[in-house]
Amino acid sequence: MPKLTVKIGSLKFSNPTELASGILCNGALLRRTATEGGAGAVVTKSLTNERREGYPNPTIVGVRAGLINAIGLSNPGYAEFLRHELPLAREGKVCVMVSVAGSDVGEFLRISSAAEDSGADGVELNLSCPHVKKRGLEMGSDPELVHEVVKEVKGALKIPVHAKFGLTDRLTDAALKAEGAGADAIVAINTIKATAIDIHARKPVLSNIYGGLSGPAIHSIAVRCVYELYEILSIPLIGSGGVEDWQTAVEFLLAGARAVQIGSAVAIKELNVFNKVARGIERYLDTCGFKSVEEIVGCAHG
Amino acid sequence: MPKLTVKIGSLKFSNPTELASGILCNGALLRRTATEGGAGAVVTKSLTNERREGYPNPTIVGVRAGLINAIGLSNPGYAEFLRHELPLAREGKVCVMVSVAGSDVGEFLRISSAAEDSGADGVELNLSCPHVKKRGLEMGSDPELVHEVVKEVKGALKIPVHAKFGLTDRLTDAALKAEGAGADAIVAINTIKATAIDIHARKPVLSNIYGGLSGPAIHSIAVRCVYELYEILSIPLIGSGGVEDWQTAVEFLLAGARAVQIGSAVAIKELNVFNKVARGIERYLDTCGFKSVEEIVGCAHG
Amino acid sequence: MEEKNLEKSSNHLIHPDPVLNPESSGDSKFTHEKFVFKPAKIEKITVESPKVKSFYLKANSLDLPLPGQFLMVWLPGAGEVPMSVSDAGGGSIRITVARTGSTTEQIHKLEEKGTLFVRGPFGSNFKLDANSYLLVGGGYGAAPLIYASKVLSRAGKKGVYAVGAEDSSELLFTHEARKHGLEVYVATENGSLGHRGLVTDIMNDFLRRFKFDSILTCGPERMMYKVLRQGLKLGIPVQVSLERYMKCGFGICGSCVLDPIGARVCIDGPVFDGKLLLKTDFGKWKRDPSGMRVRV
Amino acid sequence: MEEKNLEKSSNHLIHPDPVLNPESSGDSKFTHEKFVFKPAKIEKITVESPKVKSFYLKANSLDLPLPGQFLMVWLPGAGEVPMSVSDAGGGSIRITVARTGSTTEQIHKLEEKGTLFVRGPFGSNFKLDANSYLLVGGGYGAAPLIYASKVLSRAGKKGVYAVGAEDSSELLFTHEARKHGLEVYVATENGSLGHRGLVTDIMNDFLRRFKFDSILTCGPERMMYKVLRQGLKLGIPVQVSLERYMKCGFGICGSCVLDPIGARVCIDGPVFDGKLLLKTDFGKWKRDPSGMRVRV
Ligand SMILES: Cc1cc2nc3c(=O)[nH]c(=O)nc-3n(C[C@H](O)[C@H](O)[C@H](O)COP(=O)(O)OP(=O)(O)OC[C@H]3O[C@@H](n4cnc5c(N)ncnc54)[C@H](O)[C@@H]3O)c2cc1C
Ligand SMILES: Cc1cc2nc3c(=O)[nH]c(=O)nc-3n(C[C@H](O)[C@H](O)[C@H](O)COP(=O)(O)OP(=O)(O)OC[C@H]3O[C@@H](n4cnc5c(N)ncnc54)[C@H](O)[C@@H]3O)c2cc1C
Ligand SMILES: Cc1cc2nc3c(=O)[nH]c(=O)nc-3n(C[C@H](O)[C@H](O)[C@H](O)COP(=O)(O)O)c2cc1C
Ligand SMILES: Cc1cc2nc3c(=O)[nH]c(=O)nc-3n(C[C@H](O)[C@H](O)[C@H](O)COP(=O)(O)O)c2cc1C
Ligand code: FES
Ligand code: FES
Repeated sequence: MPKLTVKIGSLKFSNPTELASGILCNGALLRRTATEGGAGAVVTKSLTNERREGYPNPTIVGVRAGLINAIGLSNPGYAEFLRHELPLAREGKVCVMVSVAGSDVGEFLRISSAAEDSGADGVELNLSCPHVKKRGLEMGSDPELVHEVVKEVKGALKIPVHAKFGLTDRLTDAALKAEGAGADAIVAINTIKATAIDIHARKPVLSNIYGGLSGPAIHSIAVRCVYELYEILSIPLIGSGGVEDWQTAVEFLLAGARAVQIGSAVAIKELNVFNKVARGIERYLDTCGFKSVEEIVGCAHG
Repeated sequence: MPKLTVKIGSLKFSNPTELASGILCNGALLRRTATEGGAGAVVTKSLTNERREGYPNPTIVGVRAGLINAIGLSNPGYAEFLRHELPLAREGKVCVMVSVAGSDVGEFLRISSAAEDSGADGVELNLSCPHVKKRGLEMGSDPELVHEVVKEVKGALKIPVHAKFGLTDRLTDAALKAEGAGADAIVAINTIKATAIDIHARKPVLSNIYGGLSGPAIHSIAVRCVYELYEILSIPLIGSGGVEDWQTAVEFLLAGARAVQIGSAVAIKELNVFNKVARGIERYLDTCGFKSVEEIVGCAHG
Repeated sequence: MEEKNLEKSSNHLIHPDPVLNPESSGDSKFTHEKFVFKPAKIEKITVESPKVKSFYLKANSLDLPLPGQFLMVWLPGAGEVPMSVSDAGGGSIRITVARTGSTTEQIHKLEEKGTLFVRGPFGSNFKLDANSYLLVGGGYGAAPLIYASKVLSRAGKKGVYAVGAEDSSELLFTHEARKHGLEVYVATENGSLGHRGLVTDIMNDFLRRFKFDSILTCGPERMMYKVLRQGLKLGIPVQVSLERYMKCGFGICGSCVLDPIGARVCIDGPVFDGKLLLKTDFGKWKRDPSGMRVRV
Repeated sequence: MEEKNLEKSSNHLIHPDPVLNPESSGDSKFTHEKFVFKPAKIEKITVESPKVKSFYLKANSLDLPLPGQFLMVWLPGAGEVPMSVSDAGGGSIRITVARTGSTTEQIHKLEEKGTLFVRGPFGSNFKLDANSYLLVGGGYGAAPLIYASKVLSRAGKKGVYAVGAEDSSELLFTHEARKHGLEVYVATENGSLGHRGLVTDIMNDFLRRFKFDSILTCGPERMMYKVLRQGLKLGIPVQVSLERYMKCGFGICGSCVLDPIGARVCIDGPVFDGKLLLKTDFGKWKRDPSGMRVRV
């Protein structure tokens, strides 16, 4: 059978599916996503210095082929999370990436270092939350700031650092800067800012009005971003956006991703969607005569 | 029955549905969209100085809840179009907006003036095609350039000028500049740059690789843009993106649009989708006790 | 029960009828449509107690909820909260709302012909295939139990309905339970009706007098913990309906997690097999909206 | 026919059977899925003439095309072109491709077991409810006609199949037409077989000798124009299968417009009622890929 493991820099994912940040946001569920769901790696909820309750309900709503969420980066604060949740997550025996959502370089640095000290396999810098001010897209769309954050964090850490971007005009610039500053991989893309209005209530559904669109609706936009980034970067890419089945995962791989994140599909499919996607990729590789995932990464180019 | 006509500045649309630019791209079909389809206004294909064949096929492909197209602004050149197609389009007896895709201020100005001279009811400046270099998003995401283009065109024309934007980080800035320069309405949004890869062919489907995503997939992003623009602008807004039925149209109206464009739905529904949407809006207004479309414009705010 | 098989085993609690519950098999549980709110006209409001009102919602476009399942209920401007279904049928769904804070207070202000916005039904349901039932409720926990009692009585099954409250005015659905043919026992903390004290005090009493195959319980977590202990001591399976802070209600956010097994109360629950709960923080820890662990 | 009613009247040409053609009623014609290419394995290739090959495609996941409908056929790297279906059934669809330029040349280089990517079927189809048919084809225009002849013969109907070409080696499907029980007449420009000259020359001949209820034609536009004129002169309804430059194939881009009525050849056609065409630029003007009007 074809080889499903993939190397993202020095990290080895047991298969190319990774739980996306913010989904199933605590240690026990991260473990379960690995052991029972079959994820090849998991990312934690994005952590901040302080405890955050997030926005009041409704915080998430369905739309055509997608979800819009404005959870608002709720988390118990990084210290609490790293103490209580990370150890549970690590019992899943796959790479655990700790997602960090700082509002300045110092916050990114503090949380990332603490994550390393607590045994994280790597950190994922969330440079892209579309519905939280100061922690979001403003950051990822400012290539200089991206450079500074990645450089500082890289300088302080031994474990790999992934930079996660959203959809911005300056995505390629920012990703180049992240690569230049030493990022080990780029994750693209986060959710896209969106709004749902209930026509009977005549009000926005989310308490925060704006949220981030995820799911199949954004898939072809995310594939485009990965395709563009693959043309200019040398570090590994991880695709995020609308993976629901092996077909959408393979599309990302062909566009240039070495792994794919799965988020919203957890609401639509059983938890073993990771397993299903991985098995589907395996069958695809086998049928087409490939021996490993790596052989098809970026295959759609040139 | 509630009043379906809407005023977009000095223009009167017979109902709030407008055929989006680039769909059914010639005079006879524009007329038919009005007479048979029931559109309240129509926009022509975006015109350029010279004749353009556009990209080779495939130029359009379906994805989950959407289409990606890279037609490539094919058109016979503005002079030919204004001579042969515009007169036919005007037989539809609804407002005909001529869409203009210049690559510099001069081209915008020349085509817009010619459109006025040929009897267009207004022009729509396409500042946002995501898959044609120099005529696209680069323009709409540069507020200063937007200001210049709109100002020059406004200075030379008596008929109304609409500015159509795509999804960019600087949408609100650019739209404010357009308003400042005298734009009579803002259309939001154009398609979003995307790519589809065929996993069996292991190639991008579109000959141009990149195209623009339209349809339900982008609806909640477009609604967000309209909602944001309504908060800061005073000129009328026209929503574009994913309208397929009266519900999605009403969502735009509540977000702040005075009219909606319909594009991709023409591939999914019969031509009378305009009629159906208009009748649906009418029923909605009636059931909820409103007397006109205008009463619900922006209703979801505050 | 192996924790590895939680996904499968929790499905045991989901109604296996593919018509009633199309999500129970296959690999798509839901479509995105299911997470869109639907307007539900309030057809009737009944006052159940000084603090509790029932709302009969016209909800033809929803799937028929099963006893134990819940809806996410949104009142624009006031918030969204999970609410158990306390009756359903004929295109109408009843929820029973205790006024406990800001959102429920706004809901209580609604009048007939008003509108609530709902999505669901979500979650697992009570398994009702035993023969004789003890239903133990506390406070608004009576809501899912009374719906279960209706289904039980229609199936010709017998049962005892035991509820507790502070004051007799707050005892819910005793009349309706009798109508369903259940024997009713009550306990009030102030002694205004029935046993003075907690409903768990009188449990041993029935457990001695009747032979139950199954216990269903819903109410304050500490109460349910006692019910579970007592039931299991006598070897009677207990199904427990849990409550947790819920952001999504459909299994994606993780805020309703039951540690350390990682069950999601919104989708693996809210109804759990009691034995499973003994391996968990049930009765001890829950999580606040930030995900911080707090004492029950 | 009123131009206002084009949308409705063109539906007459679409097969009314909702099983074969679910698009024929309701207000959704298509879903976005329909515009996704599906891989179709080439099961068999037959050489029909020096310039023409037929490809038998395994296409189980496509709807069954009706005679007159076409597919959009994509060969990655080589382009995408519309192709009529020349036979269909048993999970297999045949297209018949003339080598006329770069894309078709690449297609001709494919071998059995190779793959084409297709979407469709799109467009209107021949109405086959008359009794006796004259089929007039020119060049690869024989493709949709031969599929029609199969359906006609299965329905026990009679017909004449008349085709023309430069040279006898380029006459398509004469054998197959005979197999379908049609009488076959041919014309070659170089006189190598049958009548020396154009197929339209011999038409008056049959029209005098047989009584036809219906004429179907497909081929070069100027040929079809003559067929239409001659048919209508005798009061026989003519169905014409048109060809235009197509970007989308499913009715959104407008590039295939038939002026001045604004019919879209890809969706209102390609099969049109001949009377309607007399009100159009048929035989005179078409459009190039930029949308510029050019002489036929
Ligand atoms: C599965 C389930 C079924 C339930 N069934 C019922 C029932 O049938 N009848 C009944 O009266 N109550 C029921 N509840 C409890 C009910 O959801 C809470 O009592 C209610 O949310 C309290 O809201 P409040 O604003 O009135 O009170 P507060 O305690 O003041 O709430 C403060 C804030 O927290 C939010 N909030 C509080 N609890 C929750 C929660 N569990 N999940 C999400 N948001 C919350 C509120 O919207 C508000 O914004 C159920 C809870 C769950 C989890
Ligand atoms: C409804 C319909 C049914 C057809 N059925 C058949 C058939 O059964 N057999 C057959 O051999 N031919 C058929 N054709 C014609 C066929 O599509 C063209 O001959 C073919 O596209 C020529 O492509 P080429 O590259 O080989 O030639 P060229 O003429 O060199 O084409 C140049 C370029 O234009 C494109 N192109 C040319 N014509 C068209 C067109 N009509 N639409 C879109 N793109 C085009 C080609 O892809 C290429 O990129 C049909 C056409 C239509 C509209
Ligand atoms: C409920 C929810 C919460 C999320 N929280 C975070 C977060 O905390 N940090 C982050 O980087 N991305 C977050 N995301 C984005 C996802 O990680 C992912 O990038 C995005 O949803 C696109 O993938 P999908 O289409 O598979 O969901 C969240 C998404 C959802 C739906
Ligand atoms: C085939 C196609 C061609 C288009 N051509 C143009 C164009 O020439 N100029 C333009 O401004 N927008 C063009 N658009 C964008 C549409 O006008 C519209 O803004 C967009 O499709 C979103 O609306 P929809 O979701 O209703 O399709 C095109 C869209 C499609 C699908
Ligand atoms: S409430 Fe979100 S997973 Fe349960
Ligand atoms: S080919 Fe696009 S409308 Fe016909």
